[in-house]
Amino acid sequence: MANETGIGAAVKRKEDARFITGTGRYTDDIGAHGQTYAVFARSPHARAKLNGLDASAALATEGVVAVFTGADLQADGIGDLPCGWTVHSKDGEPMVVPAHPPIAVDKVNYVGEPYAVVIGESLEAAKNGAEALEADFEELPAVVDLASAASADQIHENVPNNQTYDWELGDKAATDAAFAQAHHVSSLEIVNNRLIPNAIEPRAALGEYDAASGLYTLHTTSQNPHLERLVLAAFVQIAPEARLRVISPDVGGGFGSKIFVYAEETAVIWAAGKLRRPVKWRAERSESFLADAHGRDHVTKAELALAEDGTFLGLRVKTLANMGAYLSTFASSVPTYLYGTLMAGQYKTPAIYVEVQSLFTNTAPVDAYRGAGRPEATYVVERIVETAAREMGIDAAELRRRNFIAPSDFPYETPVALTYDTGDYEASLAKALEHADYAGFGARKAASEAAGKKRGIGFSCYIEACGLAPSQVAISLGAGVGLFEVGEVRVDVTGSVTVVTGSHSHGQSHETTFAQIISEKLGVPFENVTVLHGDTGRSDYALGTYGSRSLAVGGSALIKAIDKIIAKGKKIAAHMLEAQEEQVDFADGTFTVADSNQSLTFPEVAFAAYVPANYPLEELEPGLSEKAFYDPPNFTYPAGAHICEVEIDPATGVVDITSFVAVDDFGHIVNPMIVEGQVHGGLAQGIGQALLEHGVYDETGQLVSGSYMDYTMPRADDLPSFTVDTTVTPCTHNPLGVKGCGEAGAIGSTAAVMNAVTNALGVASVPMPATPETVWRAAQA
Amino acid sequence: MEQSGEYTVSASRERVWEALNDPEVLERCVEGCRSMTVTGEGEFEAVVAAKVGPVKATFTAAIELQDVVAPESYRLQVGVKGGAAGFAKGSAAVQLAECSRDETRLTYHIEGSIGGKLAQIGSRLVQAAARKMAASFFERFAVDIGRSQGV
Amino acid sequence: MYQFNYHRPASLDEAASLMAGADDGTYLSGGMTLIPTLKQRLAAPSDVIDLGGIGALSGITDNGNTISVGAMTRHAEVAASNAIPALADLAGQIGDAHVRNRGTIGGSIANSDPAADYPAAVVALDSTIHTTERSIAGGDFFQGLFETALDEGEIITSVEFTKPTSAAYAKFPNPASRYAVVGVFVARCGDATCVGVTGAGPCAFRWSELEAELAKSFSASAVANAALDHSEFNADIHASAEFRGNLVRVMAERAVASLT
Amino acid sequence: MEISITVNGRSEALDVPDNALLADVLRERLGLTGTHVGCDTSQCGACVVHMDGAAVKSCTVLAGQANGAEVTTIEGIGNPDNLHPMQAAFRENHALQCGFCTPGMIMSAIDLVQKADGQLDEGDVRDGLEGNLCRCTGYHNIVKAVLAAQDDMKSA
Repeated sequence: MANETGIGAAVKRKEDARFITGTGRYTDDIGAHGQTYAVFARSPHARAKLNGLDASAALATEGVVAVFTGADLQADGIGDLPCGWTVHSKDGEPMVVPAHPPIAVDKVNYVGEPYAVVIGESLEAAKNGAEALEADFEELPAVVDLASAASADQIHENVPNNQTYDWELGDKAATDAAFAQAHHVSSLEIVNNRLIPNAIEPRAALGEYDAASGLYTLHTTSQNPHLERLVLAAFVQIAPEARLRVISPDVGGGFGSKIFVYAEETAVIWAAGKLRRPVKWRAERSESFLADAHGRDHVTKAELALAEDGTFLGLRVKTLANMGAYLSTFASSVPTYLYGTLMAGQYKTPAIYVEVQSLFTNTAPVDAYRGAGRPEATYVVERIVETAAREMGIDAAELRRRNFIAPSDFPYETPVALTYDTGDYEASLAKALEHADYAGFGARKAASEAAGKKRGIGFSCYIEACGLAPSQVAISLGAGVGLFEVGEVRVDVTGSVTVVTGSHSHGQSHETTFAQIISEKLGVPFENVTVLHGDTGRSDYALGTYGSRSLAVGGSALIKAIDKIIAKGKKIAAHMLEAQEEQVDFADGTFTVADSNQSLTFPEVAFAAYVPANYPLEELEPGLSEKAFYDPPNFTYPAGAHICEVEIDPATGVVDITSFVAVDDFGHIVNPMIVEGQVHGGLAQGIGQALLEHGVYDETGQLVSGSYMDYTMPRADDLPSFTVDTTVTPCTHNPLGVKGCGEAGAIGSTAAVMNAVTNALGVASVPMPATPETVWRAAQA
Repeated sequence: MEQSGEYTVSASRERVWEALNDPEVLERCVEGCRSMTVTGEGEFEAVVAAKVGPVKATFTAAIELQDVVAPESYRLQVGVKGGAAGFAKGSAAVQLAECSRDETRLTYHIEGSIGGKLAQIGSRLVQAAARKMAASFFERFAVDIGRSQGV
Repeated sequence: MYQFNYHRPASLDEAASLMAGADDGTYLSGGMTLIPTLKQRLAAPSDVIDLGGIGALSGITDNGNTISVGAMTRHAEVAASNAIPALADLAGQIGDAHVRNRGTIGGSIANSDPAADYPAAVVALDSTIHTTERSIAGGDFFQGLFETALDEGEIITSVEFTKPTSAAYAKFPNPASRYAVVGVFVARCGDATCVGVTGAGPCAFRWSELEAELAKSFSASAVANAALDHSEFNADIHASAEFRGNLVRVMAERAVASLT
Repeated sequence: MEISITVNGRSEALDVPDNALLADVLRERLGLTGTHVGCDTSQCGACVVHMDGAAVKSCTVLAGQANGAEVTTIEGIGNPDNLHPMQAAFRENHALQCGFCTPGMIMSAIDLVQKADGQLDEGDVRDGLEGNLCRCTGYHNIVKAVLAAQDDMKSA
């Protein structure tokens, strides 16, 4: 009998009970007795010297408790916000890192950078105080344009040419040689637009300090509270980890933007200690736009060399990546190891050379946003492949097929440092073509044309490296932290189970899927499993949620802990049943002795472990609680085929997505309902990037798309219903055979949409996002 | 944001030039101007209550006359601080050409930018609002000087 | 928000006297523009005078040849009405459902946002704005960017629209805010056709060149013959002046086509 | 300023500042934190509640404007043992992930269905939800849930 709440079942979510009744508990829903309110004074200038700050009027404002400046934090020994991944330039030198004080000290470098924090008895008082601050700014010319940033004014004293590093990957000589013998070379200039993550819950923090114990507690909207704690302890130096507890309660979406350690929670927890009063901060959306780390923002030139039959010979990519004004927590890794390493895509391109120059500008810091590097890589590869197909007159699906890495090629070592373990790209594409009715496209196009519309179809066969880990690989490439995960299974006396995981759920549904794994493996009723996460006071150190890693790494750690529980349970059962340990089997929640009718239920064994009357105490500790750390040997490689069909109204430039098909290979799936949901959400963000979303700074560095009045979020009426399907090649190296599904939608879809738009218009490229005016202009040409 | 315009003013070029340097005239011609104080040679400070739809804020503007070529041209450099609303800065290059003894052609070219909250949430209105303010100033100026000439 | 005194008068007289007595008062109708502005601290009125308590200002009356829409009538109510279908259609395209449940016709018109929808209908239909002081012809009401013929303290009480023979509104919404990038209202009143355009200029205006062409031949193809100077049109990150010019034409074509 | 409002069937007399917003009164004075605040320009819809039978953005309603009104929040439409059909449909169709937009989305959807008299198709639902942003679901399952709830609400 299949377990109806086990692995593979579309179990309804445990989380929903509270969310649909309004009883979720997000950071801003939590208050502390006697709390004060923090408001950050933010620079209105993109670049300026801060020659002075007169806080006297602010301090005299009714209800203002304190005003703290960057100098106050420095005087208290508060350190800079670090970047956790050291990338080396071509010449072997480590990246150049500018100082990044949480609160600006004598200069500001982007609009929205905090230069003081005002604490008030009420939010209104703190706002009044912030307005009463008199800052003496001396404006300097802002560096905004990425393409010319290297030759613009130097933003940071220690960073010549505004360049943090000039990185390369791949074999330049071999790639040049490949191009020398090419029959055809396609080239493309690409701008990957800046995105603003916009989790619907704005960031928030509540800092508390208990003078009696010296313990700091920070409630905040973090995807990885342990990382937050580590940085606050080791770099910012608030307090040792043991006196610092970070809790991420319900978090309303992250998409990467809540991985990072920001100025605000740093200042809030510090101020709570300073004032010995709780301090609360919640971003207004206008602040989120300015001060959350943004995503993407590349300028790229890509060239693909092909043989006469369409075989890929070489790929050359040169990218400028915008870091914004400072290096955010993982910013350096995004356009390098999460980007350049994916340039092989699903293809056997033998020679690849990637160069990335990462530059500072006077804009908000740019860091990982859903997909992080892999959407950018997919966009480059899949746009240039589609371009080559069109230029060579080869069907776009066929050209891909000719170059796919075949199932027999695995494990496959790419020229850009990855070893793919498994996959079947042809299978996904075939299924997608069928769903998309590719054969019927011509007739649909003709019908559109008859109605004065332009119809196009576009493909994207993406691959990603996720399940982020393995630690040793990441550390050898510059990561400053390990990337393992922890899983703990606490079997209760009565046999119910509490799982504690270091992964954090902010939409991903860990409370459900992790309970399914327990239900499947231990036979414990689904409703008797509780999953705890998001609290450094509860779980061991682990790295949290990003890079589609929760199930592949955190779930695998859980499996290892479950294995330990079963092993110990067998020992206990063997003792109780007076059998040899090797004779005991465990399945469907029951320990049985082979070739006998003797058995014990899982709760019976658990009870015996905690009430050890009949128990081998001399050999075995009492209790039934195990944890395991898991560090995988390789990344996982989800891949898939996305096909987008659009119809364009050439009179207005409006692009209508008439169908979107995504066929993904995530390996084994624990909960297909949840996986589909993850894909839907990713697709919406990828489509949003292609057609709607754009973080726009004007030439003086003002963010002019700084609210929902101008930043176009995908809405229900902007999107179609999606056709989503899967193929399965199980991951070969983790115990669940899972690959991760959180980012795939955002990674694959953007290129498919833009390939469809350019196909419809019959042009080589259209700037992204393909807004109505952009498309209208292209349609006029 | 850039913008140009042209007015024919019924006054001699000398008279127009004088008016363009007269803080009292400037005060009358800036909509919502509460005060215009001379702070130095060719420098003024204006307090302006500006209203664009529901947005209503009192700004302090520092005005400086640069590149003065009497009575032909100058550049009016303006820096505006608007507290919570943000800031604005810009310059208006103004040129006067004699059409006849009592008619002068005034041309202006404005460059400006805004920052802070206004830029962040009001970008859709910036160009239209700037156009309106510039037009309002030069229209009032033309009328004012006409009136003072008894036209 | 800064602090202010909130008032909810029960009559127009009381509202006017509250306004007269306030240092810097502002009327509040639906609040869809004013409240976000206050939240951003972009205005600091001493007194907010909520017209929501004056029952007489709400509701739609069919007078036969005309309809009167009370100033405090919500967009949703107009959208659900049927006396002038094109007006209902326009109201149903304003903002989103929640904006339509709160926003009012009087508030929208008094604000004269360049991208508001109602002004296109006010200038295209034969309309009269009734206020506490007088009646103003719809064509004279909008005077510029956020500028109307209203005097300080004057309150719109109702908007009266003459029923057209037929009419249509075509809108190109701003993809982010759902304001009108461009909206064109075409109204046929007997032989005459009036075309109101919103979103393109500092305030709504009549496109008289198109009206003349449509008088010659009422067809979508007439749009191409009508002169339109877009050089001074609004421009922002969503649409340049040139693109707005194109959209005015396309929306006009679509509105006319739907009436032929 | 004294106001009296009926929230989820319970009348409340409150002394609030003149510049208080309905959303803040609900969250901070009445502890009804299911109503969320996700933006400051009245677009995201996380704060939607029903006021006198219509869905409104409670972050854009002054407390004074709600004086005398009947307000229903997400906490007032059902509980885990007795879910509103819309709540049940959201769960059944996996129409939520992080849950932050969900209360506003559900309140909007209920108003949409109630006003539509059971006639909504997919396009109507998509149009009708344009005032509610969701960053997680891509709306696909929300649309499914609302259509399913429409049937359930008809038969209920």
